[in-house]
Amino acid sequence: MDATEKPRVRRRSAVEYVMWALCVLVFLAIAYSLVTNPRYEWDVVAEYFTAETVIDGVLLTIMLTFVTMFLGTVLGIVIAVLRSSPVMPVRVLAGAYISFFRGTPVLVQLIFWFNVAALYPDINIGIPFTDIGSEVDVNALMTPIVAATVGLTLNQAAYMAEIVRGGFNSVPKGQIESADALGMSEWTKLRKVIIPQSMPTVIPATGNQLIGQFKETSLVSVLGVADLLQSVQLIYSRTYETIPLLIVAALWYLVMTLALGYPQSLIEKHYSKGTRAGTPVPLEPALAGAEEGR
Amino acid sequence: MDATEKPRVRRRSAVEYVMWALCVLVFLAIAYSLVTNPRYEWDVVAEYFTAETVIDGVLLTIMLTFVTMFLGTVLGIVIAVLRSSPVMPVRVLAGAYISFFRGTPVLVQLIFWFNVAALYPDINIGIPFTDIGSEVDVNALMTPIVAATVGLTLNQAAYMAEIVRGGFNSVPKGQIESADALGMSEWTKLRKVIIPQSMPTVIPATGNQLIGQFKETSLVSVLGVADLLQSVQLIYSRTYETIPLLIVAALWYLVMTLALGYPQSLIEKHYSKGTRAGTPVPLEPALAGAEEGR
Amino acid sequence: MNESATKQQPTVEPPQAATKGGLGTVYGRQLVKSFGHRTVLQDVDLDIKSGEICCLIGPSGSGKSTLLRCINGLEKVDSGILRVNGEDLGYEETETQYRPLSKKQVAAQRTQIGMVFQHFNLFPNMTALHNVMSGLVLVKRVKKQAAAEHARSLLQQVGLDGHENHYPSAMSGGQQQRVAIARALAMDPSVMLFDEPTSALDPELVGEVLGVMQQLAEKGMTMLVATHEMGFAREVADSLMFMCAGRTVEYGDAREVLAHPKEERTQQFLEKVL
Amino acid sequence: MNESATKQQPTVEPPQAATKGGLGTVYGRQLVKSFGHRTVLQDVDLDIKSGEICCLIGPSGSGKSTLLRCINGLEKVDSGILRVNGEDLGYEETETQYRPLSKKQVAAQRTQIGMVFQHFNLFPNMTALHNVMSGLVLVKRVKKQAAAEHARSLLQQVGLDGHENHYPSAMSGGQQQRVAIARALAMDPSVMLFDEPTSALDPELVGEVLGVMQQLAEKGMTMLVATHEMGFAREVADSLMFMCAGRTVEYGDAREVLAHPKEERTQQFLEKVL
Amino acid sequence: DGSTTPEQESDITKGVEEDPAAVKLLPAKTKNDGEITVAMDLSYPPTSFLSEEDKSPIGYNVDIARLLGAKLGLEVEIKDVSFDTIIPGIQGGRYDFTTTNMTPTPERRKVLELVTYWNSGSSLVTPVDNPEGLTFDEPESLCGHTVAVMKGTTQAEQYLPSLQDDCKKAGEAPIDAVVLPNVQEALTQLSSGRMEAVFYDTPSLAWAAKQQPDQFEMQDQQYQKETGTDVVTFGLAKNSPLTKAMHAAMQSLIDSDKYKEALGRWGLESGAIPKSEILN
Ligand SMILES: Nc1ncnc2c1ncn2[C@@H]1O[C@H](COP(=O)(O)OP(=O)(O)OP(=O)(O)O)[C@@H](O)[C@H]1O
Ligand SMILES: Nc1ncnc2c1ncn2[C@@H]1O[C@H](COP(=O)(O)OP(=O)(O)OP(=O)(O)O)[C@@H](O)[C@H]1O
Ligand SMILES: [Mg+2]
Ligand SMILES: [Mg+2]
Repeated sequence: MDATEKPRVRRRSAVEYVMWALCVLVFLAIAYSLVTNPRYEWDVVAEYFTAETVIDGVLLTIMLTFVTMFLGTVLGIVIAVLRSSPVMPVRVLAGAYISFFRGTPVLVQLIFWFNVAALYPDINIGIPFTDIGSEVDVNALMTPIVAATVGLTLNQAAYMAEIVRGGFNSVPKGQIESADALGMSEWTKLRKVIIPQSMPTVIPATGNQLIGQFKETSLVSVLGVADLLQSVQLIYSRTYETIPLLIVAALWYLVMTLALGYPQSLIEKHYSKGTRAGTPVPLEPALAGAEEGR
Repeated sequence: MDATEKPRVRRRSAVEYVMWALCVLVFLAIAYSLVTNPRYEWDVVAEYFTAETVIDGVLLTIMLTFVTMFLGTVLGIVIAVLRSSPVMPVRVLAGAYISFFRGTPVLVQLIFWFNVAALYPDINIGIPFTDIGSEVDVNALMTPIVAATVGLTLNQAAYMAEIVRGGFNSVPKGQIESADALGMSEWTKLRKVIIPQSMPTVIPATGNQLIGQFKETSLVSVLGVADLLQSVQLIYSRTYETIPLLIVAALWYLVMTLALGYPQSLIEKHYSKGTRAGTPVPLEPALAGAEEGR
Repeated sequence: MNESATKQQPTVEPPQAATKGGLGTVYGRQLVKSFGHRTVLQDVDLDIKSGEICCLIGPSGSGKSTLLRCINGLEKVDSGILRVNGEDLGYEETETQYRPLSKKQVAAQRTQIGMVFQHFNLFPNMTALHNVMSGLVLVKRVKKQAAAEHARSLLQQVGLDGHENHYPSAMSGGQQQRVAIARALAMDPSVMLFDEPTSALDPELVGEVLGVMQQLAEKGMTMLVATHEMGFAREVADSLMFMCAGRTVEYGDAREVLAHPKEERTQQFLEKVL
Repeated sequence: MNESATKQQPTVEPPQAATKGGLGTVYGRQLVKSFGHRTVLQDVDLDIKSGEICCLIGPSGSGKSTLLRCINGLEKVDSGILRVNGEDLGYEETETQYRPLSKKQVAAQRTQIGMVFQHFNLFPNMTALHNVMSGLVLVKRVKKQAAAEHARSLLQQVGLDGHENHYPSAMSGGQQQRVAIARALAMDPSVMLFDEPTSALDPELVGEVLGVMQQLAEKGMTMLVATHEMGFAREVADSLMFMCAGRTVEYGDAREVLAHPKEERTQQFLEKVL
Repeated sequence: DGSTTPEQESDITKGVEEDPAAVKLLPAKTKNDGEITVAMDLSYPPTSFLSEEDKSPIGYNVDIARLLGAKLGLEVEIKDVSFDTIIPGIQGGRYDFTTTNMTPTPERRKVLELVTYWNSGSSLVTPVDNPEGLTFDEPESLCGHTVAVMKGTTQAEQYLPSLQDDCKKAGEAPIDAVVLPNVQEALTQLSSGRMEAVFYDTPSLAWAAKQQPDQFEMQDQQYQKETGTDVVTFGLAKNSPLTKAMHAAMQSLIDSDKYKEALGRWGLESGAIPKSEILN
């Protein structure tokens, strides 16, 4: 056989086979244990998985998560931009915002917003130093849902601001100079150069945040809003079937998280257009990498 | 005056002065309201701020946070590397790990680990298919602190893996090629090229995570471990002084968070050596930027 | 390799008297720029007419790129007068000082100044076509269709038809450089700054790009070109500035300087040309 | 600008018979490389002796960089034989196929192959000195002190004394390029691949770098140089390969090809040189 | 499965008449509004929880709140919130009162107006068959064992220290007490073998044992408290204008049959008290 015609094969090393075996084994072991162990009470899990209160809780969790995540991200981008403003006091204010809202527990923030009336029984909305304006019944304004939305959004914004700042850090200086040289306005530059290019680093962290938020929303139970976790807790506080009901919650969270995985990978792919072949990080050299297990 | 000798001034625009005024105003308003509103009960806050149980809670929180964060980060890096392995089953396993541990609430995970005995009353540790090995008393092994550490670490690792992956994404391909061309081993490349260069994007997100972890540790209260939040809750469930005691907790969290800010900025500075002037993101063009308020 | 500053520089007279000038002019007096303690430009004078092609040559590290970056406002000069297109760049002069312009004003000035970077700096997330269109659509607010048409014709001019939909990462060095040139040309600025625009090009392409540049010059576009290709300088330049360690060593008619360099440093440099 | 593939290429005979060769040799037969549907290298043959300097010239996008990247294993060829330093690169030949080597083996092969990238790719988080030291300390496990000494002397050779502690971002294009050259030289490989090593250098430096390269060649280092500088090719090259659209058009003794190109495409290209 | 009888879910306020003396004590504003709000944590069966059928709040505390409303001729709006927000909510005027099982301690009296309304007991629940033989018949049987108590409860704050004293006196090892945030978690740990007993309010434990009879066993003997310390109160804001009226309504309730009926249908007959008091 002529040497030039010999095919270049992709070697599946022993390591790869071992890993496959391990992979299958782990899944089998987990599946076996889940199925055979009666303590998981799968019948109870099945019974409550689609119970009406649970579904209501799921919907509320999804709604709250997306609303607060959306608002929080928008606010977070604004704060990240302000955080790198050339004007010192703006930077200071943005920094203080981030420190404060990241620094205090969400639980405390939620309780604070909900009970703002305990501290400020009547707030005047109006034009200062004039008589125009009216007293507002704070308790009527701050319904549990409003308080939850405000609290979670403000908190989320602080975290997102830091993530976005990290993304901005990853945009090469040459890109910004290029945009400046074309005479782009700050806004255009942000929208068309900085944000798209920081996406590959921002998305994984945002995914974390979004998934975290799914669970963070469970804190709203202190306001008497029944999200997913709270609704299963209400059930098991009555029936004491704690573990199967926690499994119901865990399964729902898992479903929601996995459902997010697909759009996330699509977005990641979209924004990694233009990096060679659009593949994930080539940690490995092209040559040795694709061939061999570690 | 000769035109070449005229100084080039830094203009403080009206915007900048307005912002300074606003800045001072906001701080004053907050300070005033804090001092004058009796409902904050600062005397109670002061009384409990250094109470022994609170301090114990603070210490436990710090200890748990740092231990789990450290272990979680190390494990997270490993998983991020495996996640971009060329060997498919390894990728799948790492991906499943991330999905699972991010996807289920930490509360559920903690309860699971702590009560693993309810599901698996006696686990055999030993060599399969032989008689060698011994039954382990799972409850004796899984002390609350062990369960908390295991649960929080495994969870943290999943989040850190995604953050680290985002950081890896931000390292330009040319850098990896450069390292390959020098013949660096995978390990050296990771340690000396990829990790240092992904730091500027990883640090802000990790800061988020660390601060989040401070508060996440409060979930360990379900295991009967009294962290900071749990210790103030213990007090106010006895005395009903909810708001001042939540302020005690919030202040402590704030102190811990702010204490982290300084080392974080140092680390950021360290790793941004070599980017021009080591300054934060030059969102602004050098010329117009440094001069003028937005 | 002599990079150390040659301290006693003879005073160099710019070839033309100082004016405020109009569109397409660049006027500089005693420009100084330092990074920390390192002085990178020292008393540089410039005087470029509309439609003139001026080549900047000089050893590596002599400050050519920095000078071009100053003229585009990417770096700001520490002192001296710098007027591009007849306006003080980034500042307005008052009786006693220079006050910086607002960001909007600076951006407006910049649309009249094009720049091709030494490292190209193409937007990696845009195809070749979109890179070229970016300035037109995002800054000049040209309709997408018209911009695409114009961009296509520019890419054709630099020999890149068929590469419109490729991302920069899938292009060779020379291809990227030509996209960068087309992107800057698309804005149709009055003053173009080229930082080694042909460093990645093969001799054939150098000829073609040079042709494009000459055409533009005939249409009245002013060009400043930092380059190491003496052949290039000889063929196209009207004036030529030889820089060394941040100072102007010789500045005058291009063919004149190349043929009969007055300063010893210039002679020494030109001797080495292959 | 003719970039479209010239389909009927005459068969080009490599100047020397095929051998397994030893340290310092590069041997290629019918190398093919494509990205998706785009074939970038087509039936390229190579035959480089130990200590030979071979120049790759050709229009932009003809595949010079890609060929060098293949020789370093950064891209893998789709088919053909590729032996560097006498070993099959990245693969071992069995009776019926090529089986990939382990990562360790590939890394070991690479320490014998140096590369200077078209875009330099310096490590931005390391100073010039540490960039040059990186290979020695991290790969060859040389003691830090000895490595620093060696690196310092290399930086001096390329005219960068005094720049040891500067970060790449604070260096001019030419300075960065010289650091990249020093970094590759520090590894003392048997085969060096240069991708336009002088594109950012001024004529003086081109001369000096060329001097460094000739010295190395005399010491027996093999070099493949992709370049657009015909002067450079004429001065230093032993052999010369003219590529176009991924194919070898002409390959032979450098002075011979430059003086009397046989192929029409080569003549046409060389005519354009300024 | 947490099921309740239809009788337990029926409206207890049927047939209750306004008490004019109590109504007279109401402030005019409340009379006009015709409504009061009560906050409670609806995860504590059988005193306050959600019905399985229509998710409406049910339980003894819910009944009492409704009955108080009926006595005063007011609508009662029930808000389900966690303990953490109840007190700030009352202080901020969001809620008028709370019927959570609050025991009056001197510290708590400083924060809220407390009105006594029934007597809870404290019991012990163990795994089935009570393998360790833990019982309040001999309090020393608990010494050296792991027992869960809930944070902030009287059991944790008052009874446990006195039990520890008993152990000390008897020269036995102290009780290994674990403080947990809620009874559900305590029972989970009981079933995983981590806890040997849970020490908590009798009604709650009785409910749990009824739900999971193959796991938990209720010990019949209640903790022998000194009289008066286990009284349960409902809370209002300090100096609330409603206190007097609510107290009067409560006393009028105690004097009627409805009080016994309410206790009775949740199996809490033994908790009746003869007289309601305002503690401050
Ligand atoms: N940001 C910076 N901080 C410090 N020094 C800098 C910076 N940028 C450039 N320099 C220094 O300024 C000098 C001039 O750099 P410049 O890039 O202008 O040179 P150049 O003439 O373009 O050289 P080349 O021909 O190599 O591109 C160099 O010595 C360089 O090290
Ligand atoms: N990753 C890639 N994906 C697709 N096409 C690619 C990729 N890399 C290079 N090419 C194409 O391969 C061809 C050869 O590229 P290469 O970089 O080897 O050219 P070159 O000879 O080095 O050109 P130059 O002199 O401009 O540097 C070009 O047409 C380029 O568009
Ligand atoms: Mg330069
Ligand atoms: Mg190339």
